[in-house]
Amino acid sequence: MEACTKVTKEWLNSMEYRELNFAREKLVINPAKACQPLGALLCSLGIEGCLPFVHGSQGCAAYFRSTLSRHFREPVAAVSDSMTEDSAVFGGQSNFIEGLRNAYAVYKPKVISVFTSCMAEVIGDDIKSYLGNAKEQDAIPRDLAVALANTPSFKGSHITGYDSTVKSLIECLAKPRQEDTINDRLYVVPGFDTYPANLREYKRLLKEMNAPFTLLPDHSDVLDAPNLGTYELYPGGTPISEMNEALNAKSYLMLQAYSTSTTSKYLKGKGVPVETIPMPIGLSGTDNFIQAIAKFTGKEVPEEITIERGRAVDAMTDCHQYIHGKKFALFGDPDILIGLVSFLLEMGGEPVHIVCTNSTVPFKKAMEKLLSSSPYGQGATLYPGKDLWHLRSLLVTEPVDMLIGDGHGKYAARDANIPLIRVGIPIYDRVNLHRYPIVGYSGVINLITMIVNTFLDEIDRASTDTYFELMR
Amino acid sequence: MEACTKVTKEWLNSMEYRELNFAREKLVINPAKACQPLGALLCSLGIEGCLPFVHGSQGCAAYFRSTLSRHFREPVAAVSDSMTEDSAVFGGQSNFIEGLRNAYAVYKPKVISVFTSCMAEVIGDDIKSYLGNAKEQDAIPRDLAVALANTPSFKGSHITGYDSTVKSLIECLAKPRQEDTINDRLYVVPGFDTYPANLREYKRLLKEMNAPFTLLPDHSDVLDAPNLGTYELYPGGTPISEMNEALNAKSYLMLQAYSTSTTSKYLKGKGVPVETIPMPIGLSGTDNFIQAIAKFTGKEVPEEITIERGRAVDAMTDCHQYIHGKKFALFGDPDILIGLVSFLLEMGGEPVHIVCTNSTVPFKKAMEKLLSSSPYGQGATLYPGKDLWHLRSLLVTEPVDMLIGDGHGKYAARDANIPLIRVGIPIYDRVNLHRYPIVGYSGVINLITMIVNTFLDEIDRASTDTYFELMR
Amino acid sequence: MSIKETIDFRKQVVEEVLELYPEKAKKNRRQHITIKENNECASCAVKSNSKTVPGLMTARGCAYAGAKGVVWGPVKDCTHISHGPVGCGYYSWANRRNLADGEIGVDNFVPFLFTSDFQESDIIYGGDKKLEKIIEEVVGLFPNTKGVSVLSECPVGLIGDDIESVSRRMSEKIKLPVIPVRCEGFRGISQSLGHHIANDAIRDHLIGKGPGREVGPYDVGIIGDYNIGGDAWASKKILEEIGLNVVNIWTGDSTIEMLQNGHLVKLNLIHCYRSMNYMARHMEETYGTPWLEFNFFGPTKVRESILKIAAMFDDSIMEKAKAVIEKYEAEMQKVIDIYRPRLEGKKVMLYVGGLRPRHVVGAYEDLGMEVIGTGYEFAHGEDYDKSMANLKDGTLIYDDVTAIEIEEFVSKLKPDLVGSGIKEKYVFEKMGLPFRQMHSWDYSGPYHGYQGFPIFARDMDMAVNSPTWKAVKAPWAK
Amino acid sequence: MSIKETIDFRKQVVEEVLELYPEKAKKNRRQHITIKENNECASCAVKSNSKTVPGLMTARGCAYAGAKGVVWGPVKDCTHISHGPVGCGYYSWANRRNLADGEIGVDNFVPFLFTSDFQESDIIYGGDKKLEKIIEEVVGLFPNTKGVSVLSECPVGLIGDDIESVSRRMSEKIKLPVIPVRCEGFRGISQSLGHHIANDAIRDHLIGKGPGREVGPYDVGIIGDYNIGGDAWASKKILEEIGLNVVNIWTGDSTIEMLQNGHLVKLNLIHCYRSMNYMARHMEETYGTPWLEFNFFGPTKVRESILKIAAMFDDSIMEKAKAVIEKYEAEMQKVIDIYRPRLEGKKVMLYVGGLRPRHVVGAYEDLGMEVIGTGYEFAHGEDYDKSMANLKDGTLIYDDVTAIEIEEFVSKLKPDLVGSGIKEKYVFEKMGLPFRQMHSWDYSGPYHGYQGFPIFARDMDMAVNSPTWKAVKAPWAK
Repeated sequence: MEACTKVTKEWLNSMEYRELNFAREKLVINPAKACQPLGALLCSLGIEGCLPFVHGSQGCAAYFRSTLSRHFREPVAAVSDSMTEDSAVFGGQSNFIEGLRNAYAVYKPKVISVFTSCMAEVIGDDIKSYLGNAKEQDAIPRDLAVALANTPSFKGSHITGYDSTVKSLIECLAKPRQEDTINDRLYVVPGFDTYPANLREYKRLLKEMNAPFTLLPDHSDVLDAPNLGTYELYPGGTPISEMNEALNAKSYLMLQAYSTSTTSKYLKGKGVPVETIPMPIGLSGTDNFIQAIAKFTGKEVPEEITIERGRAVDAMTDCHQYIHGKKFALFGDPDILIGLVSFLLEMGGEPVHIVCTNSTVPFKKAMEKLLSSSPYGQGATLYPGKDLWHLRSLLVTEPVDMLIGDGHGKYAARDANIPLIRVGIPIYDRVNLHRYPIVGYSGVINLITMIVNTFLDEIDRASTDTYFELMR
Repeated sequence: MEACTKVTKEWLNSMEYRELNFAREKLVINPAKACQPLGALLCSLGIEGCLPFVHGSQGCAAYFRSTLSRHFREPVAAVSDSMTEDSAVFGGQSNFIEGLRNAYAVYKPKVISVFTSCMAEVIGDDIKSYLGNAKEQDAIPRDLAVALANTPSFKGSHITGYDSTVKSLIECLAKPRQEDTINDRLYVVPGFDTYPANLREYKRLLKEMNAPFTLLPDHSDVLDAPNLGTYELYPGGTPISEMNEALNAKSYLMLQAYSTSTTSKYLKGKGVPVETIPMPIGLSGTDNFIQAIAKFTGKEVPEEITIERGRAVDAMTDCHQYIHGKKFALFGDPDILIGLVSFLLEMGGEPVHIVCTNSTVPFKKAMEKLLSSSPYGQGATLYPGKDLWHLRSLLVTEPVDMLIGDGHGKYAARDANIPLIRVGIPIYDRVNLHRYPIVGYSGVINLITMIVNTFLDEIDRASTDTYFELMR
Repeated sequence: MSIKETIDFRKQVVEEVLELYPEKAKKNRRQHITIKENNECASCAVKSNSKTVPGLMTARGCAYAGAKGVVWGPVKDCTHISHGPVGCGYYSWANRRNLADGEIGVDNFVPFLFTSDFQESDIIYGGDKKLEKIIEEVVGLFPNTKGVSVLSECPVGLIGDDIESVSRRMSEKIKLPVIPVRCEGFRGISQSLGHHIANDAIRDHLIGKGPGREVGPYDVGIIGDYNIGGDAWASKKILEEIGLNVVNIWTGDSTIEMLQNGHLVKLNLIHCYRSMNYMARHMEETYGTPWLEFNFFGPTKVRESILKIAAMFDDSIMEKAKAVIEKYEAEMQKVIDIYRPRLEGKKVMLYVGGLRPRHVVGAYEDLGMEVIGTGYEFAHGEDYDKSMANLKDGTLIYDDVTAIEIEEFVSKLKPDLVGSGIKEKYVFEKMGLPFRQMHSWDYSGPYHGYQGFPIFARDMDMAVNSPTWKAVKAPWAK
Repeated sequence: MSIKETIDFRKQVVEEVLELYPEKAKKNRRQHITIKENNECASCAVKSNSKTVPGLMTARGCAYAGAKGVVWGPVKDCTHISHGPVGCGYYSWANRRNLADGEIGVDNFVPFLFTSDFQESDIIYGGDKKLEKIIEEVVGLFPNTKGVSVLSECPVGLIGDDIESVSRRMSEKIKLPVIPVRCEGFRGISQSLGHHIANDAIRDHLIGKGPGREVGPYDVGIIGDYNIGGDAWASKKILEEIGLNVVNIWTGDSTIEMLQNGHLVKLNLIHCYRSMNYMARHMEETYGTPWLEFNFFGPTKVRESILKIAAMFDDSIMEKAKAVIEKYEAEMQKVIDIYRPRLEGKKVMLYVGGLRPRHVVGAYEDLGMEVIGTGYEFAHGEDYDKSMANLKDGTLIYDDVTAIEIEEFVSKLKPDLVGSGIKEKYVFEKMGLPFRQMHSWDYSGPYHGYQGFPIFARDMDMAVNSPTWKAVKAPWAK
């Protein structure tokens, strides 16, 4: 390894290094994706009285809980059945059954959401039959709702696990769809979304539009719970009664395409009408959302919504000059990337590097279509399956003005000497960001505020006395 | 002036300079106050169909309009009667009458809010008799409501002008109070408040509390108007019908003490019950507000408000460690300072320098009482009547961690190498800040977000690789 | 529409708008508005520099704004006392973008507000003694100050204070120029008189009273460039590249000495004729310093101006001038190649002050854009005369246009871009119309010279083509 | 309450809590909880290091967490491959606060996640070939790496991959240590086995295999200090001031060479006995390197430890040690004078890992605070034995406490402060209870040594006395 002597930040910043870096085939460095059960947990937290239950090693559960607690600064409950070596040999059934028994006895859940981690998947545990046996043995009441999701970490990512668990919970809780029991409600599935404020924003807008709706799942009161002086294990979530009617929905609206595809397919298979729209980030994204609701209600968009939209437009026109022509790099989940890129294009911002570690083929097509639809998207390249070490090479060799992504991006942003706008998960190093929606018309204003004021901070910081102005 | 040679930033930063600076008696350098008519204009914009009318030089009107337009990034309408030299000699009556005639003809206001600038005050124009003559001459309809406020720039400050104009508008528009015409409404006067979002927040909370209310004045739809593709001269404000009933209010709630005292006195003189509470910044400030409303309605505080409060408390407990023990300097208007200091003390933050250019004796007493009520207020000094050049000396000789105040503070903050959190007016160099309330429980969260994330930004920026951490 | 139809349509628009006024106002305002036709005499067609109609919303400011905000404010090593109540100084504090090199508080006092903060007692008893004390204090706290200007606000003139004698006394005492500027806001009918008063103060108190200097063969001064966003530096760059030596700028990044030595140049180059022509004339009449008007907006005008300026000097300068033009025009062409296709045929309406309503027309034309309406806040007749050559037939011309007029004109003429000031900006934004602040360059700039044109082009493209305008109408709006 | 009453009350609380469980779980959990009384044998009273009860919410992690997250992660010049699916590496990425000097990506690889990101095909066909390629790639991209660790995740062990032979092969090829660490999460019953496995890997692959070095008379190593928030540096500072020479730290700001040369010291000083006692013992047994346990939390324990350490060396060291104590104790007294009055008598309950449940007790006592409950996540019997001397009668002791137990204990014992981990933090926050993260110091620190104690004191004061707790109840709440 004669290269030793040349290792410097300069070398790491070189085009030579970038090529070496992009030549790697197997090693993944700083990926922007977690594993399935994290998404399963996020989903499970959004159901009333639901106890998340990891069938696998207890270490997995500890990791998921820590990750979410750090990000949300909220308690996150989940049990596991603490499988160890003997389970590897004999299978996880005894742990599973004892785990269910204890968990039920202590936590009295309305539903238990079981999902698996690697170990159980590799050894091929049959959780469906284990559950049958658990009930047989009266470890839990026979009528206790227990949802089962297979969420192997070596397939997909956190968004896959979310999807599987939305499905498993509906499967477990919903009564069959019958022509005469169809309700009048729009079931809205937010997708893997780490902003309780986004969910609240959806609910507010749906209410404002007078649409009878169920948000499924809904973690907003769980991951943004008030401090009232008492700890509540189950502070909120989609009501079980509405889960029971989930297959009798008048129709479904999916607010993310790539974290709900399994669920959509399942619902369609049950004869439930499903519409999928891009995550309502940005003005036109929100317009789509509003129009989808209006289509559902068959009513006109209320004036108050039009006015609210007008305030977002006002912020856009007020601030376009600070974003127009600026170059951006982004990374994150497919759905959030579609939304953020759409927002930037609306502002005349120019995405340049788009890194999506958990990319898929349909996402790639959708992103390319979106980029080609705008003159401001022409300079962008999507890097599917790439990671944040690739991103670092991109940032230092083809500079941009700003990086947008989760807290893990702080290293690359620092090396490239550009600001990071924190969007996504994890964000361990700033507070309250999950309390501000990035969706809806308020989300438009919030994104503008974050991006523009960060640019303005940078200008002030870089200015000598001569250029240090009161107005910007 | 042999001192010439020693002028360096170091000398400006010295204790010697501070003493020299504090020894000045007459010169005012960078004061944190504007003049009365600015407040009069802000107030006038908050009344439905109200045309602000500056009796004085047109340059004054241009300055007021520019100031507010720059800050809010919104159109700000005001006419003037363009007094010039001949008015100085002959008085302003002919300009006044012609101005009213033209303004009424072109802009068809529901009410004209006349306020004066220096010139008219120095020459002693009798606007009341001018108005009589204008109507006599049929320059304007005899029944046109024209409010008259004397707002000389050489007395008080913008908050005084606001106060006088609230009073003049009530005087002009309100029918007399009679025992049998008293309505069931709480009239809420926000005070000189440059946050449309604050006014919206008040209205939201009042609605949530089911209190019949009138916000008087209410510029929220004027200074945060939607962009709907058409320019509206009168996009909102307190309805004239509610202005007509302003003396028949069941009672009044003043949300600032030092920008409403004239109005309060006037109302009390008319037999209207008036309660004044400190500006509802911070948790206990908001609690006071909520309790005042509950007292008015006679109903319990709704659970949703308690939960909302709980979310603010959650943000406070989540984030206390980032503010506790940090040292702050603040400047601004009396009412906002009381609110901000109260908020900091609740978080364990330590105000150190408090500069209030437009201080008054009652304010000084109230601030000192507030500071002495908390262990975290013991290190604070209020500097009444001082300016931002005094503040600069304080910051460089007795350093603090953060400055809170309007955009004019950026020079002092930069010289002291500390961040500025922008609160107040003017803010010409950041966007959208007026779209986020600093009052109410949401205001608690917003202030925490701004302050804490700014500190965290600074930590990241100051950290070498070794201390550059993902978690904070 | 043919030119004739256009002219007729616009005339009709003007008549419709005037209908909004009461008789007297209508009569007055009609005189201030015209349509360019057959290159008629502009100053005959457009009345200007007259009183604003009371009660109609004007964009005009006052004499103080012209004197302090425009002329004196950028003199960086001078402390400027806003003498009177707090407001005028407060509203003009650090919000004109005249950049200045120097350390703030050490040798650069531009972003400061020094005020005597008049109270009622000062009105009653007069402010002269206070002013004396203030001058002492300001010099004590800022010993590097090279002079003190006293900019009087309305009450000072009305109560009969004698700032001239205070200034004279204090000047002797502190051994620095103390310049009284009688710019009370009630004087005159716009900021224009303020410029004149400010100029007179320079004439009476500074010019020719400095240390003097040797005048080099290529020494020039720039007059009427306020260095908005660094404009003067962009102009200076060109002049220096063609071999000239810019020794003074009036007033952007300026010093007291530059004002004292304004006449000690071979040539004064005036950009904003309106605000400083008095001084150019004065220096010519009194000291024989020639002057020349120029225009550094857009490559076409820059080229014309460079050649005109170079022609005043020897061949070596002309040679360099041509080389500079060649070098930069290639760059400018690249800029035009990018932006012209995006802006070709777009229509612009302007309403600004000073020189811009005519000076920027060429820059727009370089981008293929057409100015269809323009007007001045505080012009005099000669400004309109000078404008005419730059404007096409059919151009709507308005003097001291009122808010309602410009709103209506824009609604009916439907330009693709409006360029005016902060008070107008958001009105048009609400109409969903691209807008640029042409006083402050919308906090961008510089726009002058070869350095400025790419920024100007980018900004106009950004304004006109921002996708945000398409967002204004909700998809469900009728 | 008398001690007797306190003990009886707490026993009753324990029984009440156990009532929540089904029979089998109750029986199991009862063995893990005790009240200290008459200094009985702790390891008899508290069962530990046994399987967690399935379905009860445990704070415990897994072997991978112990091996990668704790022991190997802080070795800065080594690239650590999280071998298996993406999750384990992702969740342990840059969120233990073991600071390291060095340039990130150049000679410091701590805040990195290197993963083989197993896909289904890797499960089916095995990951050995992939691992080979990954090791090649990591060395190519980070040529400064001084070694590669391979930390296996659950599937690797289950599918029968042979990472040992891959590591052997690749080590020869790249001429660097490649260390297989068999820390699959299903092994053992907590992170404790992960520590042991990680230690064994150091023993088998590194120790004694490095370049070697001369051992100076005052050379010491710090074992079991992970440099959370700079703790190890705070400890090092003291040791160096008393004249010792800290040549290795295991593992905080560590290098491969420090691991190779761990035995080449006069004395190993162990702070976290739990995670690294194996290695101290191994070095003593194999190389004769003596070791000593110490405690650098709070001035009382620091003093005891300094004197104990100094006693192992000559008089010159003892002399300096006493001087150091004198110097710093004066400073520490000032800290105590400020904070003790604010904290006196406040009660603390702890639930942490490693050494802290006993080591921090003295620091709290220095502030006048009393630890009324404590427990370990993954202790062994000897940890409880070692703890007893530090605890007062009546202290509630709980091993691998479940979430419901600690919630109930806290509700009933009503401490003024809870010190535990991130998973517990917000539960207690919601109860309106002051809390500090005692794994990560709540992103503050260091807490070790004289440098750390003022920070510790400030933080505990801030937690206990934050006015925000008073805000929890709404004034109108019943």
